[in-house]
Amino acid sequence: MLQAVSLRCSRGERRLFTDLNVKVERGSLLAVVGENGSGKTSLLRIFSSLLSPEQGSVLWEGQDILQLKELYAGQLTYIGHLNGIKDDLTPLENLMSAMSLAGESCSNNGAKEALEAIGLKRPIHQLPSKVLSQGQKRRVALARLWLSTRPLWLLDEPFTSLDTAATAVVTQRLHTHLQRAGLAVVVTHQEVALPTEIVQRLRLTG
Amino acid sequence: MSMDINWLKYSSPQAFYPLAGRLIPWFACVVVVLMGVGLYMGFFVAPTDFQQGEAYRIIFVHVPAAWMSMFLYVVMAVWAGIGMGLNARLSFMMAQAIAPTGAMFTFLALLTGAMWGKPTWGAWWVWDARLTSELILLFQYAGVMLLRTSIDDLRRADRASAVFALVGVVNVPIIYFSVQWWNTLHQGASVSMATGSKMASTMLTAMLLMTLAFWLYSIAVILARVRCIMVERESLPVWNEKSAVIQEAVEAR
Amino acid sequence: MQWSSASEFFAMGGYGLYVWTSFVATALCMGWEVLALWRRRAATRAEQRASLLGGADETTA
Amino acid sequence: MNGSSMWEAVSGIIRRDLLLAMRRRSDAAMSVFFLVIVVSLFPLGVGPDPVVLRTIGPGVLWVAALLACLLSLSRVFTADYVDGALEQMVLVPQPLAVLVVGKVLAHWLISGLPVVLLSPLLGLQFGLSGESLGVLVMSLLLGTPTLSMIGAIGAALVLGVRGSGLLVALLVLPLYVPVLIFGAGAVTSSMAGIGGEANLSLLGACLVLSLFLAPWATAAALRIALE
Repeated sequence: MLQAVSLRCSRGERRLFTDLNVKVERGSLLAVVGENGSGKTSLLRIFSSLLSPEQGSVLWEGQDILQLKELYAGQLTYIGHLNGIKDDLTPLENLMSAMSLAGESCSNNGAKEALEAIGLKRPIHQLPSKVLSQGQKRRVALARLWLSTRPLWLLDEPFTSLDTAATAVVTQRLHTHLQRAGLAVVVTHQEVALPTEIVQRLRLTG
Repeated sequence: MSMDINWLKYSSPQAFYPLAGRLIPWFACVVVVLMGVGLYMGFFVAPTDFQQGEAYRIIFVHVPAAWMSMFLYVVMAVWAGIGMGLNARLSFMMAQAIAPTGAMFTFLALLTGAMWGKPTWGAWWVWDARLTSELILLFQYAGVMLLRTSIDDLRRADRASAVFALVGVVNVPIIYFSVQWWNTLHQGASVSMATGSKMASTMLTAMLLMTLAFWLYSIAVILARVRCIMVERESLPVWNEKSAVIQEAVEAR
Repeated sequence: MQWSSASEFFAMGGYGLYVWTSFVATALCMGWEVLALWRRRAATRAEQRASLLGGADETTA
Repeated sequence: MNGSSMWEAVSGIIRRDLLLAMRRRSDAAMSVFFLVIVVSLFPLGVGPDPVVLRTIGPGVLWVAALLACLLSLSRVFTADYVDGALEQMVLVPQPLAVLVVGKVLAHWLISGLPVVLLSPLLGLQFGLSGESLGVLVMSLLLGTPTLSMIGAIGAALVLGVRGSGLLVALLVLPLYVPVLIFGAGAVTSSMAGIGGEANLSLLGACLVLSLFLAPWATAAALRIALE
């Protein structure tokens, strides 16, 4: 269970949110919505422990994530609005090096299957990533979700520059993750097409 | 009154701001008195040095400036460390307030050192361990301040300059040692700053008085600067209802 | 007292240039620092007062 | 979080960075070219007198190596910072300081080691004897990793900051002074017949110290840069 307790966050002079409390249970998804600049990404970064809140704390299974440190990092998969893709590496190399860095090494075949699952055909796997389109690069980043065994997923605008087919595939993958008692926090300006009883919406007003 | 004063209370900017404001005039008065006495002793009581003649009188500003330059760097690093450890805004503001004064004393130590070196050693500059470390110290002060001004986000500026200040504190002793080592290798340039002559007690007294004056001057100036920084940063007029500013404002109406 | 005249005092046994440059430079630096801080404080106060009076106007209006 | 998965993460970083360097060989070649050009400029500036060249040789070679290291510093983290790979690195279930060591080691293999390997050739231009050449290589072998370690702190501090190229030089050069003194000193003393062992062991001490301290400072700086 992921819990935010009276979080406060400012960027520069601007107060983004104060006294924010929210709880995400296993098997459910938190959709963070709001206008640009309302602090959605900041909230996700606080959840990921990249950003420390001005006040308040984030608890994972009842323990402060800033105390858990690397143990907490071992529980989550974070995909920010930057893809973390190296232009000079192929999609396959990118995916495999990202997984081995995260401590979840995968086989060559496993990585290929993940890339295929998100709709990147085999010939593309061997091209340098710099020739890919934005949507294809996003898919390479999101392919990690098919290999991740972590319970908590933190996704920043995962559907950006994805076509409808890919959006549906990713949504389906999210659904499977939740059904296996996973949790997810998704920052999005689109509706997440999942059953309403497992989706909790948090609107930030800025 | 028990000794159980709540020191933590003063660690909040709201309580610190008026306290610092009350302390500054006192420090300023003591500085004026100490400097007056110190200069009088330095120029009129302390005797002429039999080796260096009157040129030695430069130590009454040189040594205090050099001591303060190093001492202030350590103090700045300590505040930076406290800021990093406790995530305390006031500590970072203190570190920020110390840097310009420390840099000024470092510059003065180098300048007065050159003024002293020319008549005694015959050269404005020698690559002596103390001079070199002092020069590097100036670069580090400059680095701390430049790093701060190049980062727009205040929180990041605070923390990044704190990390650099802490790294620098390890560096300066290593440089001192390494230059000393290097100088023993190059026998020719070996110059020792120790004059060898025994210091008259009046000389020592004058020097210590000047050091104390410089120290209190630093405290006063740093407190004044930290007050300015607080107002600039928080950009709010709500420090304390009793604050003089509000009274002034009311009177002005 | 070791100085018999003011000119002897300013000559500093021939080292006057070095000694006085040091002392004057120190005095100038300190004076400049105090002056700069004084101005900075005046600026912050003016800003504070402006925002205070602005706030007061709103409440009395 | 055991030793083997830690090693896996570190070796993964090193492999990836080496692979990236292989794909962009010009980057790695740049610091070597820089070194050669700077070192070749000195004889043209001070004249071809072999006695003068031999005297200034150790210092020139070391300063040039130091500048070459400095020049390549911006490459340590910038690309990862821009494309988001750095965020992923921070969110790895391993201590960030350990990953920093891997990152810096990879950087040294790409831009430090070529400098070390090329140095004897450049030493010949300055008329260094065989034994001094050996000491030069040894001193660079111990010194350049220290330069990379220290430089990583500066590189992490200025990530995403305007004017970062100049700023990193201002921050890092004062920290390079001891390494320069011991490194050039080792070669000079071997030429004077005193033997460079004392200076070399001091360089080794610097390397050990920087290995223990710099990764923590760099990790802190990276976290600050990413906030």
